[in-house]
Amino acid sequence: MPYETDYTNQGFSKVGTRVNRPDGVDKVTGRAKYGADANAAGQLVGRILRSPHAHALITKIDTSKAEKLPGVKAVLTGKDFPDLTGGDRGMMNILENCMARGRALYDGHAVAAVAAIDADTANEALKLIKVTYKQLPHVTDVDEAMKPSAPIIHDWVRTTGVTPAPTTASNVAQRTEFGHGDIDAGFAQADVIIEKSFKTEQTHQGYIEPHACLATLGPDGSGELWVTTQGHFTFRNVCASLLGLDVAKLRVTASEIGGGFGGKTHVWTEPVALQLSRRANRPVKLVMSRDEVFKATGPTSSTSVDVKIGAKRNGKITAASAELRYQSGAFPGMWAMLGAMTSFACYDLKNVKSVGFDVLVNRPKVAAYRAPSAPMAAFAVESVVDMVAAELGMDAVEFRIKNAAKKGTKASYGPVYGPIGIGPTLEAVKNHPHMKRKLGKNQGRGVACGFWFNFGGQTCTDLNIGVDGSVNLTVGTVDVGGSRASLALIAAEELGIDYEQVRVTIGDTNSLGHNDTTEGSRGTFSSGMAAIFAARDAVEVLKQRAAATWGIPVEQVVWEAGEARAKGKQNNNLPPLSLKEIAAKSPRTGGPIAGHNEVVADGAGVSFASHMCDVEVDPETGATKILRYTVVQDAGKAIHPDYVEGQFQGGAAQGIGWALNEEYVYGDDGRLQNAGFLDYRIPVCSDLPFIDTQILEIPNPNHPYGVRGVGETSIVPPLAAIGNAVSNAVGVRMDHVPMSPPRILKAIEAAQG
Amino acid sequence: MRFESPTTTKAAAALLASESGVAHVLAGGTDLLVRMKMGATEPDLVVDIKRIDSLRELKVTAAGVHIGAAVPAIMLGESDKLRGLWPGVVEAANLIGSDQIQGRCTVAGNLCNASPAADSVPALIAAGAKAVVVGTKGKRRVAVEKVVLGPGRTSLARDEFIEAIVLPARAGKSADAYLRFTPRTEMDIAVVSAAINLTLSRGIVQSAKVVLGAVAPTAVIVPAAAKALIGTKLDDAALAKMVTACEAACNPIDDKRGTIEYRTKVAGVMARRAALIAFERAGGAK
Amino acid sequence: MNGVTVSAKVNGDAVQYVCPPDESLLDVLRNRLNLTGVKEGCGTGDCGACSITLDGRLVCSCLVLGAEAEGREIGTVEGLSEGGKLHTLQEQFIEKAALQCGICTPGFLVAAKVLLERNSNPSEEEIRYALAGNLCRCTGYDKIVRAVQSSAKIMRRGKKASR
Amino acid sequence: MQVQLSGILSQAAGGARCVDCAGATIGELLQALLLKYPEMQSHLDDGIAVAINGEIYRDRRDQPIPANADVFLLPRIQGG
Repeated sequence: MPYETDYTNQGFSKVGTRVNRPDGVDKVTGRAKYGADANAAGQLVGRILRSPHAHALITKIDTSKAEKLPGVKAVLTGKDFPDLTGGDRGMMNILENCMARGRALYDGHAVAAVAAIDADTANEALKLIKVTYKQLPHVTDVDEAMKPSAPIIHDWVRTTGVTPAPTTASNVAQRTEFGHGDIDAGFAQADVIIEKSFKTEQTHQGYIEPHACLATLGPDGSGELWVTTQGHFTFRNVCASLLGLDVAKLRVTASEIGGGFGGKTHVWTEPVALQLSRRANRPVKLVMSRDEVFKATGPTSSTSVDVKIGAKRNGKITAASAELRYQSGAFPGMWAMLGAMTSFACYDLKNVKSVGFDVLVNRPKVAAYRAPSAPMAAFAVESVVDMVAAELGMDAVEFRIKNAAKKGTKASYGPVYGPIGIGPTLEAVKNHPHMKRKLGKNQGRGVACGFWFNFGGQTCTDLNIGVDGSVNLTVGTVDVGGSRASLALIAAEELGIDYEQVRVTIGDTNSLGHNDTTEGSRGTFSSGMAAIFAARDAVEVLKQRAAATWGIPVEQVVWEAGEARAKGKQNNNLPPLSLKEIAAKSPRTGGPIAGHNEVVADGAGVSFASHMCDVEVDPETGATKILRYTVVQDAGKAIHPDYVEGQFQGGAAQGIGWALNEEYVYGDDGRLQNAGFLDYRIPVCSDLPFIDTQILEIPNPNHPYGVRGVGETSIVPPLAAIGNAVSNAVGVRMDHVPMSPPRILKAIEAAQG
Repeated sequence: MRFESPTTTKAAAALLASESGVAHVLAGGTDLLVRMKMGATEPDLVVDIKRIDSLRELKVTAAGVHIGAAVPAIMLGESDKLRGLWPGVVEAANLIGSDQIQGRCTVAGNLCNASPAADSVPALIAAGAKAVVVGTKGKRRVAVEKVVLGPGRTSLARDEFIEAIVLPARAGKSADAYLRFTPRTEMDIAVVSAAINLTLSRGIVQSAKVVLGAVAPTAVIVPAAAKALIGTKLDDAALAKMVTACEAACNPIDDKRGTIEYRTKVAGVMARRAALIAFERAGGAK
Repeated sequence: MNGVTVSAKVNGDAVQYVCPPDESLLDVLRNRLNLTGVKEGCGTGDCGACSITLDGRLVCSCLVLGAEAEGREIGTVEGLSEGGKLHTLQEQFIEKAALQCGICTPGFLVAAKVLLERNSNPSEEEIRYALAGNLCRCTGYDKIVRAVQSSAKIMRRGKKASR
Repeated sequence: MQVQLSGILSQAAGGARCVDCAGATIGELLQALLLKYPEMQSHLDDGIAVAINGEIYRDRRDQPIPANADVFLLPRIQGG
C-alpha cells in the first residue's frame, strides 16, 4: 500500500521522549549475542593465513602438510574460489580481496584458510602451509602511487573520467569532477586568494567487536550465516553470488553488532567461512583477531588535498577549487569522488570546481567510514576558509554565515538544496555560550562545518499485533546504536499505544524482503518510515475489525489515541474499542492483525553540522588537550534525543581521535607497524571532556515526521575544528592530520626557525 | 606447554633449571601473555611464581622497602607509606597500563621484560633499587641497571628469576619524581621518560640521580645531568645545563612512537619538569 | 598438550574445568563456561572488553591463564545483578543511554563497580582515569561517565539509608 | 528537459555536462538517456542517483519528475 511520505508536522506524544531502550537489559547483563557469541554443534575453528608482504607474486602454495595434520578438516586457497562473477569486475574485486589469486596485494591479504577441530590445530595448520612468494615493488603513499614511476597495482586499470580514454595501466582508477561556474573568472574577481595543500593519514573505524561469523553450508547448497554486519541482506546477496548459491537458500542472521561505522558494510571473511564449511560439511566459526581487523579490513583513505579559495573584501567567496587525491587501497573505490562531492557542500558558491583522483596503493581495500571521505575534504576546505577569513580580518563564523548555502543554493556537487540546516547551525554556534569562554595561554578555539548526504534505500518491515495487544515490529536494518528504541517509539506513536507495548526485532534475511545495508545514516530514517506505513497498514485492519464488530461501514471508523472510534451521531452509543480489545477479539474477527510495508525510502535529506572546540597545546611537547567541545547539528526530528546526542558525541570523539592521534603507520617495507589498540590510539575516557550537543530540528520534507539521518555528519567537522583550534593556539597553520605531538612540535619549531 | 605453580623459590628455580626448551616465569603476565598471543614466544614451560608466599609481600620500613616479585603494581599505590617515601617509584609503577593492567603487572616483571620504554625502570634506577635474584645456586643482589642488557635481554641465568626489588633507606629531605610523555593520557607506552631522585641539604641539591627512558636500548643514567643539579636550587641555568646533558645522552630510534628529534627534545623537557617536582617534594624552594 | 584441571568460583558458584595450560581465562570463561558476556576486543589487554574481577581485583581476563585461576574467585558481568534486580550501574547505563552498540558495556560495568567499591564519590577526572582501560568507540564516553556519576550518587544515598 | 550530468557520467555523453532528454519518471528518463548514449549502461549497472530539485533518489525508478525540475545525475554513493 503506497503512503504519502511528505512531512505532516504532526504533534507527538511518544516521539521525542527519552525512554529506556528495549535491548538495554540484554546488553547490561551480558546476554546479548554478538558475532562471536554463537556456537553450533560440531563447529570447527576457521583461521586465515595472511601475506606478510606488501606486494608479492604467490609462485606456489603447498598445503599438503597442513591437510595431513590430524584435526584439519578443510584447507583453501585462491584456486578453491572459482570465478563465478561472469565478468563483473566489482564482484571479482570483492572475491580477490577475500582470498588472493596469485598475487598478494597488501600486508595482511588472505592467501589461504583452514578449518580445524580447535584453535591450536588450526594455528598449527597455518604454520604448515608453505607459501613461496616473489616480492614485487610496492607503494603505500597516495602521491607516490600517482607518479609514472610507481609500481602498478593492477595492469587492467585504466583511468576513467579522462578524455581521451587512456590505453595504458595506471594507479589512478578514476578522475571525477564536480562544480559549476567559471573558477578562473571567479578568482580574477577575488581580493584575497589562499591556496594550500593538506595531508591526512589513514584511519580505521576501530569498532571494538572484531569481525566474526558462524557459517554452515551443506552439500545441498543450503546454508546459514550468523554474522556481525551492518547489512545481512547485502551479505547474503554477495556471498550467494560469489559462491554460486541460491539467494533464498542462504539464511543470514545479523547478530548484535559491536560497532561498524561503515566497516561492516563489506564482506571480508564471510565467503571464506562459508566455503570452508561447504568443504568440511561442518559449521565453521571464524573470528578475526584484532591485528587482522587492522591489517585486512577496510580503513578509510589517506589523502592529499589542495584547496584554493578566493574572496572579496566584503567577505563573499568568488571562487573555490580543490584537487583531492584519495587512496582506495588495493582495489578501486569511489572515495575521492565522495570527497570531491562533499568538499564545498556547505557553501553558496557561484564558481566552484572539485576534482577527485581515486588512487590504488598496496594497502587494504578502503571501506566506508562514517560519512566516508567527507572529513578529509572538510579538513582542507575549512582550514582554508579560516585562513581566508583571517586574511580578510573577518570573524571566521561570520565569514561562514555570509557564504553558507541555503534553500535554493546550487550545491557544489550539482543539485539545488531544499530546506537545509547549515545557516541555523552557524547561527547557533555564534550565539552559543561556548564562544564566550575566555581563552588562556596556549589555548585556541576552532570552528568548522560539515556536510553529509544521508541515504534511504530499500526497506521492508512487518508489524504484528498479538492477541494481548502487544506489538512486534520486525525490521531489516540492524540496530547499530539504539534504533530499536526509536522505531518502537514510532510504532507506539502511530498506533497510539504505550512504548512498552512494542517490541522491535531485527529480522533475518528469510523473514523479510530485501533491506539495504544500514549505512548512510538510514536506519531510523528508512525503517522509521516503513514502520509508520506498516503501522498505518495495521490501523486500517484494526478499523475494519472494529467496523465489523460494530456492524457499521469502515468509513465511519476513525483511529484516535490508540482506539477505534465510531464517527457520526448515529454511532454515539458505540463506546470506543481499544487496540487491546480489538486484538483480543481478533481470532474470531478474521485472524491475526498485521501491517506490512516495503518502500524505497528516498529523500533522506542532507545534513549539516557545525562544531566548536577549545584546545590547549603544550608548546614544549606538542600535546593537545581538548578543553571543551560542542556539536550543533540538524536532526530533522530527533525521535529519541538521547541516541541522537549519542551519535553526535560518538562522531565527534572519533573525529577527535583522527585529528590528534590515530593513523596507520607503514614501514618502508610496506608493512603495517601498529595493528593493535596500543599503538593505534583511539581516544580513551581520560582524553576527552564531556561533549556538549545542541540538536536543531529543521524538518526533512520527505519524511512524515521530518526525520533526517543523524549518524554520520558528526565526524565531518572535528578534523577541521581541531585543526583550526590548534592553529590558533600555536600560531602556525596545521596541514597534516593527525596533529600528533611530534607533528605539532615540528610545526612550532619550523615557524620559530 | 607445561604450567607449574611452585610454592617455594627453590622449587621454581629447579623447574627453570630442568627445562631444556623455552621457559618463562609468569608474574603478572601482562607482557608474557601478549607475546604468547602474538606468537612471539611458544613456551614449553611457564612457571607461575604467584603461589610463593614470600613473593607476595610488600614491606615498607625505615630500613628500606621490599617489593615482592609477585606484588601487583596497584598495591604500591595503595601504600600511603610507600607513596610518601618514593612517590616517583610509585607514580612510575602506577603508569604501567590501565587499572586492569595494574591489578596484575609487577615492577619485577616490568624490569625483566626489558623494554627500553618500561615505566618503572628509570624510577627504580634513580632510586638506587636492587634486584634480589634467586637461582639454583642461591641468591644474589644486583643493581637494577645491571639487569637489563638490551631490548628483551637480561643478565639473568636460565635458572634465575627476581624474587624482590628492594629500595634503600630514605634520607631526609629527599624525593623522587617520574614523568613520561605519551600521546594519550592513559593506555600508552612512554615515547620518552625521565626519573629524578634528589636529596637536599639546606635547600640545596646535595645528591641527584637522573635517568632517562625510551631514548636508548636501555634506560640511561645521565651523570652529567645530575652534576648540573648538584649544588643548586634548580635555578634556570642549572636546569638548562641539565637539559643539555640529557639531550646529549639520548641515543633514540625513529619508530612508530616517536622520532629521534622528538624524543631528544622531549627527554629534556620531561627531565626538567620531573626535577622541579622532585625538588618541591623534597621541600626545596626556589 | 595435557589439560590442567582447575577448581574456582565464578560469580559465587563453584566451577571446575579442564583447559590447555596456555589457554586464557577469557577463552575459558567464554568457551568452556559459556559466560559470553565477557567480550574479546583485542586479546592483548588494550581494550578492557574482557574485564573481570579476580579475587576482587580488576583484570583483563585475556591476560590471565585459565590455569592460574585455581582456588580464585572470579566475577563477571553475569554476576552483577542480584536475583531479579539489576545492579544500580546496570540500571543507570540503560537510563542514561550509556551504551550504543553495547559490546564494551560488560567491561565498563565491571570496571565501574570496582571503582565505586574503592571510591564511593569519585570526581569526573577520577572516573575518567579509572575507566581509561576500557575502550568505547560509540559514545565518546560522555553518557558513560554520567551514568557512573549518577550511580555513585544513588549508591551513596542507598548506603546512608541502610545505616 | 535539461539533465545535468556530473563527473564521470558526462564522459559517457561525449563530455557534455548538460543534455536534453525527456521522461515523466526517473525510469523513463534513464531509458531515454540510454537510447541516446549507450555508453551510459555501465554507469547504470554500477548504480546511479538522480537528484530532483535537490533530493537524491537512488532506487525509486517510478519517482515522478515534475515539470521544470532541476534534474541532476550523480554516480551512486556509499555511506558508513
